[in-house]
Amino acid sequence: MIKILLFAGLREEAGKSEIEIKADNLSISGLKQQLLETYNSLNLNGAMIAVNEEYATEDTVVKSGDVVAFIPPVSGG
Amino acid sequence: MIKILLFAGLREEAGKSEIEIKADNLSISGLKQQLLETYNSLNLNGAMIAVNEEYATEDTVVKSGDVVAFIPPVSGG
Amino acid sequence: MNDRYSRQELFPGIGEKGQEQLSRKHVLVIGAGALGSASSEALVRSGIGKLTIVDHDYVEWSNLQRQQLYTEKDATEQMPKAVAAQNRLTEINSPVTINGRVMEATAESLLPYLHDVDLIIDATDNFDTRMMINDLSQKYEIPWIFGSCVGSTGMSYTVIPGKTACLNCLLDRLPMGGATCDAAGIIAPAVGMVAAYQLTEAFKLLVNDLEALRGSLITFDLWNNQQYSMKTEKAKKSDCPSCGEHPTYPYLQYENQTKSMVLCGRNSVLIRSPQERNLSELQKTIQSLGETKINPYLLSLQYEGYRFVFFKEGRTLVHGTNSIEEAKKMYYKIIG
Amino acid sequence: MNDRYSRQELFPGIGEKGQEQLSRKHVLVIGAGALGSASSEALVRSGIGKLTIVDHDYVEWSNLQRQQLYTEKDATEQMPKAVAAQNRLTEINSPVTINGRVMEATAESLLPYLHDVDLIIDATDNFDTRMMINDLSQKYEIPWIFGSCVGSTGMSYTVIPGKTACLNCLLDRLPMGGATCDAAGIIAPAVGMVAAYQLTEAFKLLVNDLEALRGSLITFDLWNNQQYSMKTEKAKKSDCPSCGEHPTYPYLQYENQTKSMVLCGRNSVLIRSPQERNLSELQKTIQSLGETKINPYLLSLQYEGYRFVFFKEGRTLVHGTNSIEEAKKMYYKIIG
Repeated sequence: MIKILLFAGLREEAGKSEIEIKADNLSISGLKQQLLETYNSLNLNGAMIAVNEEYATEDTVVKSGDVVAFIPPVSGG
Repeated sequence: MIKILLFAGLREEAGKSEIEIKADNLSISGLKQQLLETYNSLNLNGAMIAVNEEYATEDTVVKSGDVVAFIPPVSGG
Repeated sequence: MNDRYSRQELFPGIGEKGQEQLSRKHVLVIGAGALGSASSEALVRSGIGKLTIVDHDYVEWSNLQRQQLYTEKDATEQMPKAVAAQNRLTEINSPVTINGRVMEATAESLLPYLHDVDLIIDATDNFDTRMMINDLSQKYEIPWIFGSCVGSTGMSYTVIPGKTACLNCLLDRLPMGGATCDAAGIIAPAVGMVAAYQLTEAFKLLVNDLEALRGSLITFDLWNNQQYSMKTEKAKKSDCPSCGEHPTYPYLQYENQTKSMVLCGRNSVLIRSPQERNLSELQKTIQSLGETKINPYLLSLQYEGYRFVFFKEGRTLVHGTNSIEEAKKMYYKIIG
Repeated sequence: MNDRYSRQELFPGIGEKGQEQLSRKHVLVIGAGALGSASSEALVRSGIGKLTIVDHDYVEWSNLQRQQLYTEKDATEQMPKAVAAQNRLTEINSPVTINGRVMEATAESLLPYLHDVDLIIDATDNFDTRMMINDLSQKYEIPWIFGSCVGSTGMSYTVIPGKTACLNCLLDRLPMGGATCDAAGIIAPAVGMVAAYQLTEAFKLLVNDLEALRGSLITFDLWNNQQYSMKTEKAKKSDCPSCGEHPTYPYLQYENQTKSMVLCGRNSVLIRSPQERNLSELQKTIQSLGETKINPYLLSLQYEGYRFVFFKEGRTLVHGTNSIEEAKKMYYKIIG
């Protein structure tokens, strides 16, 4: 299981802040595809990605037990 | 190993925010005694106690892998 | 003026309905220091219906570093905080009903204000008063939000009578905070952080979004990048003297007996008297002792290394000592 | 007045030495909205030596809910934020040198202020400007602290040239924040929380306690009780066009081309012209079109459902549209 944390606008779009996906040894871009199969309205592009609280990219490979966060930048001030 | 988190004044007294103690199946009061053997100036009385982010008391038994936090109430405002 | 709250109404957690609810709520803020400044300003800006803010102190220069309602003018004039706060808050949002009350927060002094209070915000600097608030909250079934800060650290917790554990459940004994408070000082962002936590919980309660409540005690240390949250479901005690099955409200009783107290981190003693004072008469009596300053609310005197501040309604602050005995001795020496 | 900073000096992270350091520092705050109000007030209260605060906007009623430097009077008089901020900040701490500058923050307009700036605080509301700040920070080796908030959420990150990853490393593309910003509104505690994070990092930098720095991007959602911290060591890119081995500072170039922009969540378009204006002459020309209001800094006009605000130094705000084309059309209709 990979745990996915959603913040700000993504949390609202999904209607929840946490999602679990059955997967292992998967790139972030692969994970995004799986995620969009269920949550097709999620706008993941432009969101920062963290795996286990470290900066990650589309190429980063995640394993079962990892926690992936998608953090859309907010712009107000 | 039991991980101990110290906050506010306790952090200053110990000079660090995290301490690890080799122990298992130990009450909080027992853990306090062990801790005071090394850090004898720590004023643990009056601090709130949490185990794995849940409220705990002197009687709570902790196991290896647990995280114990001592939170001294601060009073300013 | 019509879109004054538009940004808040756009936020789904509040919305137009929540804004309308806010406009009918009465919040009691106890203390007009750092936390009280921050909370009362944000609540007034947000358009609550009525704010009562209670404080017995006056503005000093050392407050200005973190108490956002006050200016140099307030410090120069030694304005009572509750008066200076009311003035500034009225400039900020004149339609809000703002009651600044220059008085010590005691069970007796607060009672007349409680009948229509929806929420109490703790902005005090001592646990004596917090425990009293905790008992009042239970007895009169008014939620309250604990907040405190020292150095770069702080904590907050929301108490809802009949639902959550209360502060007396969480604390085995009355904390003795003197040492830390004297030693650690305070930086403004620690204040801002506690106020942010208190205010968010306040908004949730005021718009009745109880599901969104945090349900835990939060604590942090900004300088050391620590953050911690403690769930409190297991903390509620059925035999708690404040919120248990047979409450005795011990701190309402205790409160009645306290007649003087050391003020944490202030090197000061507070002495209470039930007697109102004629300040200008008192000034005549004591002006030979040292330099005096007077305004409609208080009279101050420099004398033998102490500074005395006499308030009209009977309190006296003795600066320059942490000893109640010493303070009382000097006090009686002057007042006779 | 002597113990004005006593509570800050008592805090070990600052101390008397840190206080002395603060008194010699110059901080540039870009934006005098919600975050800029909170940061600049706390910095001025803390006794920094010099503050420059830059903003091109004026105070509106909808700002008062969260922008702590401003009052109803400022909104009534449509005071430029940089002027209203300077006035209030001077009342708060008169010995601090405070430069309020009514101008748009561009690479060119900021350049004259950078030579003695120790730190830049981001209090803008768009990523165009943040990326420009990010490039300026790298080019002139000045640390900056990113901060942003929407709804009950916010984020902050500290960029130190030559050390940390920069904002361009963290973001693959320029975020398009319009939708969220329009939809989500904002509550005051989200502002307070971001400001608390920015200010703590600011103090650490200003007193040179680099070890205490957070070293991560922080994000939170107060209403939904979320908190998250992302380490950024792995984010630094050697080929980053802003902070890499061969920087081209792309947003300093891009900036030069932008001549008008939609203001996020404001239903407004900003049009820039290099031309200074004589406002009273302009008023005479356009007063037949609709109701006008004038003060020394700006002239406003209600016309066909739009509101135009002409600033003396050449900018124009067109309220009532999100379309640059539409705004320009109406603008040229009036200005000719």
